[in-house]
Amino acid sequence: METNAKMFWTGLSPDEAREALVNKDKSKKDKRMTLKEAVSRFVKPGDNVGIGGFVDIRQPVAICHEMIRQGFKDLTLSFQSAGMAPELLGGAMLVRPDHCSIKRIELAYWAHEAFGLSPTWRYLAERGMIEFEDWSNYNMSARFKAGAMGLPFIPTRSPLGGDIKNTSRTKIIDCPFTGRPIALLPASNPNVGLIHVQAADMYGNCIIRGTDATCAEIAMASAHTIVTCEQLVSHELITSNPKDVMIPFPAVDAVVHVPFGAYPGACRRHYYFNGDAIRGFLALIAPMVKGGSADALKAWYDENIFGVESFEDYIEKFPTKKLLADQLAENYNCERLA
Amino acid sequence: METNAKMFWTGLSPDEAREALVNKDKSKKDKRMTLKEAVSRFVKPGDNVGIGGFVDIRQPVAICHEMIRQGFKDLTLSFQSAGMAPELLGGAMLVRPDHCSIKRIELAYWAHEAFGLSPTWRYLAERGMIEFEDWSNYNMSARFKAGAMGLPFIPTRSPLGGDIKNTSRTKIIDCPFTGRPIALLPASNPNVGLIHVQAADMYGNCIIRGTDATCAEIAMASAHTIVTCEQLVSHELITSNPKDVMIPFPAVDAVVHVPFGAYPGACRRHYYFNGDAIRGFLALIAPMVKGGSADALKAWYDENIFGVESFEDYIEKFPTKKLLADQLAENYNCERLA
Amino acid sequence: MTVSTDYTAQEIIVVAGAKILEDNKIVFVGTGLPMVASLLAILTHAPGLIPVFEAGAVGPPLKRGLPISVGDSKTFTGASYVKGLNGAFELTQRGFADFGFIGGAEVDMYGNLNSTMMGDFPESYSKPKVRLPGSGGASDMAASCDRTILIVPHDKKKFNEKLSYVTSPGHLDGTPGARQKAGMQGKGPYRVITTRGIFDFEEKTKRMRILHTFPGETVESIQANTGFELLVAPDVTQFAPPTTEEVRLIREVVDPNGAFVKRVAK
Amino acid sequence: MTVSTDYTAQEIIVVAGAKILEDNKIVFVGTGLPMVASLLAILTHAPGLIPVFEAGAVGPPLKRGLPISVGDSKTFTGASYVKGLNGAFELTQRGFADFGFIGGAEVDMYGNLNSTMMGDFPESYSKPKVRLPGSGGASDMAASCDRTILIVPHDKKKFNEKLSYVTSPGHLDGTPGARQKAGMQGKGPYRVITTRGIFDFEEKTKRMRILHTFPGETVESIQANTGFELLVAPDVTQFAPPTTEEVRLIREVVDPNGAFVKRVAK
Repeated sequence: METNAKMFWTGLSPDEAREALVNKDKSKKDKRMTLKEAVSRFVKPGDNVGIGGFVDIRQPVAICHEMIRQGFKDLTLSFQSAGMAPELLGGAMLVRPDHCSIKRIELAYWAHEAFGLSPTWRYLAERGMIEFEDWSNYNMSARFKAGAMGLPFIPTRSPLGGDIKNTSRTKIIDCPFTGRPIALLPASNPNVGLIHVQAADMYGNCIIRGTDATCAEIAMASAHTIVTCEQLVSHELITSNPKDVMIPFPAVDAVVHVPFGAYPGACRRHYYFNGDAIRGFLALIAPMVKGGSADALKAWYDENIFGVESFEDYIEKFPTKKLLADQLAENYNCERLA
Repeated sequence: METNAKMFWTGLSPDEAREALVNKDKSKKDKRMTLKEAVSRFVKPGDNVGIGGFVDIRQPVAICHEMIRQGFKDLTLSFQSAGMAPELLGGAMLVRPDHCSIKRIELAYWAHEAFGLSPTWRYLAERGMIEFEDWSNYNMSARFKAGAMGLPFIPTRSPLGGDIKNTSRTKIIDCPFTGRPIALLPASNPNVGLIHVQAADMYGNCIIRGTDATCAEIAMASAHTIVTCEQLVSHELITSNPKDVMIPFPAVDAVVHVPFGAYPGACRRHYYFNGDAIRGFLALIAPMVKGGSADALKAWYDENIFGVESFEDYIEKFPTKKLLADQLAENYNCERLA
Repeated sequence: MTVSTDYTAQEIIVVAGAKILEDNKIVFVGTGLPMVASLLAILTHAPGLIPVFEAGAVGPPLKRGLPISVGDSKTFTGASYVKGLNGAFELTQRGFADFGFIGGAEVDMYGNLNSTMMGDFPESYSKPKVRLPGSGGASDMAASCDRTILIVPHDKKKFNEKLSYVTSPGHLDGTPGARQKAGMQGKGPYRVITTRGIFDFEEKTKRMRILHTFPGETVESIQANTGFELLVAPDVTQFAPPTTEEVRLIREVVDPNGAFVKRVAK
Repeated sequence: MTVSTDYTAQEIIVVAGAKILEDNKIVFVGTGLPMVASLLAILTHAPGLIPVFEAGAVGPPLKRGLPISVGDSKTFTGASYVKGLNGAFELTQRGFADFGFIGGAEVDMYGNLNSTMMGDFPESYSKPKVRLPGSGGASDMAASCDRTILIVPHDKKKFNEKLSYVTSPGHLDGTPGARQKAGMQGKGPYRVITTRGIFDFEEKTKRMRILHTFPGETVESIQANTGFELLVAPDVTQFAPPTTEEVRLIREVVDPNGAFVKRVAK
């Protein structure tokens, strides 16, 4: 066996993850609470935080706002491809390092596709301010899946041949059945998963529309999961077609009703991207990569996060016309009668 | 590494399975055909046959009838828990060994839960007439999943500790991340998968209601897949909620519309078990375990399979009243307006 | 509550099984009597019990009555999650199942179960004396649920020193940490319910121990019908016979068609 | 058909990409120009093309126009299958994707791609000169699609002998069977489309080879802008410039908002 890196676990080890779940109260109880309560109860200094969604789709934006307001310390962020969630968390570290700090990132991609690169990623990485471990989208998804399956690792092909296997904790073995090399990836079991979904009931059963991304895997792998939802609906409605439920209630610890909870990113059936807001936010950070001032960015955080009580207050700042336009754009993608 | 058994592949090896799929025409074309054509084109002597459904639920009963009519030779059957499908195929071997023969079975369970044990399984095994390899439900499901994922193996916990690991091709390794033992199961890539579903379109997109069992995994793992469906519907209807599609069209080779295709087993939303017919069939075989005559069983095959042209003729033999009663019973389980 | 005078052996098993299940826990339910016991528990002291069936249903309310298969349509209606077998077993392997509730044809003193074959092993594995159905999901539950509850008909020939085949591993050879060393998860067998009594496993030796005798049985009568030496708990008590209400529930509500609980007087 | 006289570098890339895609094949589409090229192919010669997007959509008709993310809502409407990332990548690993269509910031003569970092490796991996977004799904497509099509802006500094980081492996070091020996699947890089021409890989050496020059380029001008020695196909031809109709389709139908195809004249 070829060992590329010394093994260590970020988040929970497989045995710890098992133990945490065995000891957890998994009963069907009312898990509704405020975002304030959810974040303060379930996000701790030093946590490995699994981030749901994909790039700027269904990212847990509202949860990130609340984390920033409360402050966070020494987090490890784990995700496949993300946009606004790490951008907001990382940007907060740029303007308030005393209040918000990321220690490490395990990721496949951090940028915004059509909306551009991530200046925060460049800033933090090029200045050596954080640890990171590169993986691919499938690698990170499979690592969460291994965590969700209660396995210490999962075999995959795709770190083979390139440098990802050399800069990560991948181990290559000769397949005992075929003799050919195969990669083994260590499971990821975050301390807490952050997930935004279209609909949930009070127990935490979640319906996801469009891509499931890796949300179910993150929720099942994590010791705790915070869910925000566009619609909080009855248990009877959620379970009227049980196969629509993508995350079952025992995997969820907090359910918070937050309309526009992934905004200015997109959420299928609810709203399309507000590209202007995404680009506008990135433009505040971009000059900093080349040594520019943090003032504009600081002002943004003061106005939109530190200066408000809740995510609802942030959404309030958008013109209703714009919110409706983004809802209309999504209705064009995905036409439905109300 | 502890090696419990010499490795060999039944069905396709992982590399052969990959090659078969790469070379296959995966285009979106009309795959409707008769059951006769589907079976004669895609089931070959010596094939490893993956059987869908679970115990007596959504078993590919109509496909098995047609296979028996056409005859089959030296098959390997692969399934997790099955009832009527192997019972019919195995029973055919008891009455017409020249025409129908099973060489090997890879399985977790062969019986009928509330309807009783399988006399054919006892007959064949206790007389040493077939090879077999015991696995568990999760083991077989995970083996199909590994095949569907394009992996040579998948790690699991559950053959550990017992004798399944000793009588199967399981390999135990020390996990390179934790040092604790973990089992590796070889992928299963059948030559052909037999699947019955609630609804399909002409391209092979399939909707499954109730348990997916391991049907998607078998279809994705197999070199070819035959699908029978209760309802053959338009592509537009099938894809109106894409997340209901459990098997995508490129994994399917033949689509056949066969109402009651899993009968006398059950099919969610369509019909509940005809327990009398299942028990009645088993009662024809049970005396043979203790040396009784095959005459009654032979007569059953002559009347219901060899003596008819098609599965529709077999269904025709049931009183309409009984078919309606079984539909009504299912409507009670799963109430819906038409 | 009136004590039943005509309950059957299967009925007292079902009542015992139901009582062992704790409210608000997740129980992975095997086919047969475990399904009857779980439904009885839901209808009596454990309305918050969350059943999981291996074909894929998680937490169904079972409003349409007793499933006759673990893949029965009745298990899906109103469930909180339905995938397939991989989905159910993956969440169990992850640690979601507090209890696994399984049956077997043969058991040893460490709670290892056989549901594969009777005969010499490994010599006659390929041509066994009696071929049983096979593991189904039992070995998966045994390896990955936090604790397992076993149901075995109590017969000297089926309570053996050595099993023909270990399908569903329990406490293995009883040595400390044996399950962990083998790579398994969970605490292993918690209770055994037979036609004669209820058993647990002594903490240190992991050997089967009489906890409760069923009416009509004594420690001695049970030992006489067991093929290995049983330990005896310091405070063995008699398990109360089922009440008429419990028997009525089983016969009229839970399993009115006798799918699993046969109508044979004791 | 009239030849366009004002097409941009990105537009000719898109047209070339579309033409390389074969009708009725399954193409795993990376974000950016590959999405534009695939949609153009569907609207022209390849109506039966089956796009797969890594966030989960298989075979969507894309009736609502160009997605601006591979997880865009537009990719799900009318799709034949939608799970999540694991679902999409598992079917690719299995062999369902005939083509993978990916981009990168740096490429070598064997079609290995870098989209991770610029700088010394491994010394400055943790503090790179320029940090790029990372693999995304590109390395997965590279390892598991049957053949890959690469899009790279053609610049001497980005066509290098040695990459800063191999994110998406191509023909590795070009030795026979290198991909198979590494445990990978698929035939590897099939075509490279740049701002200057179209390239394939010579059968034996697996080295990048000029196949077609774009209008205004010659074998010499391309070599002059490449940081390694290119092979030259025996029958290099000029790639026809986009037609006015193709350019119109790109500007008015496929990417009317300029999400990926920027409105900069060549």
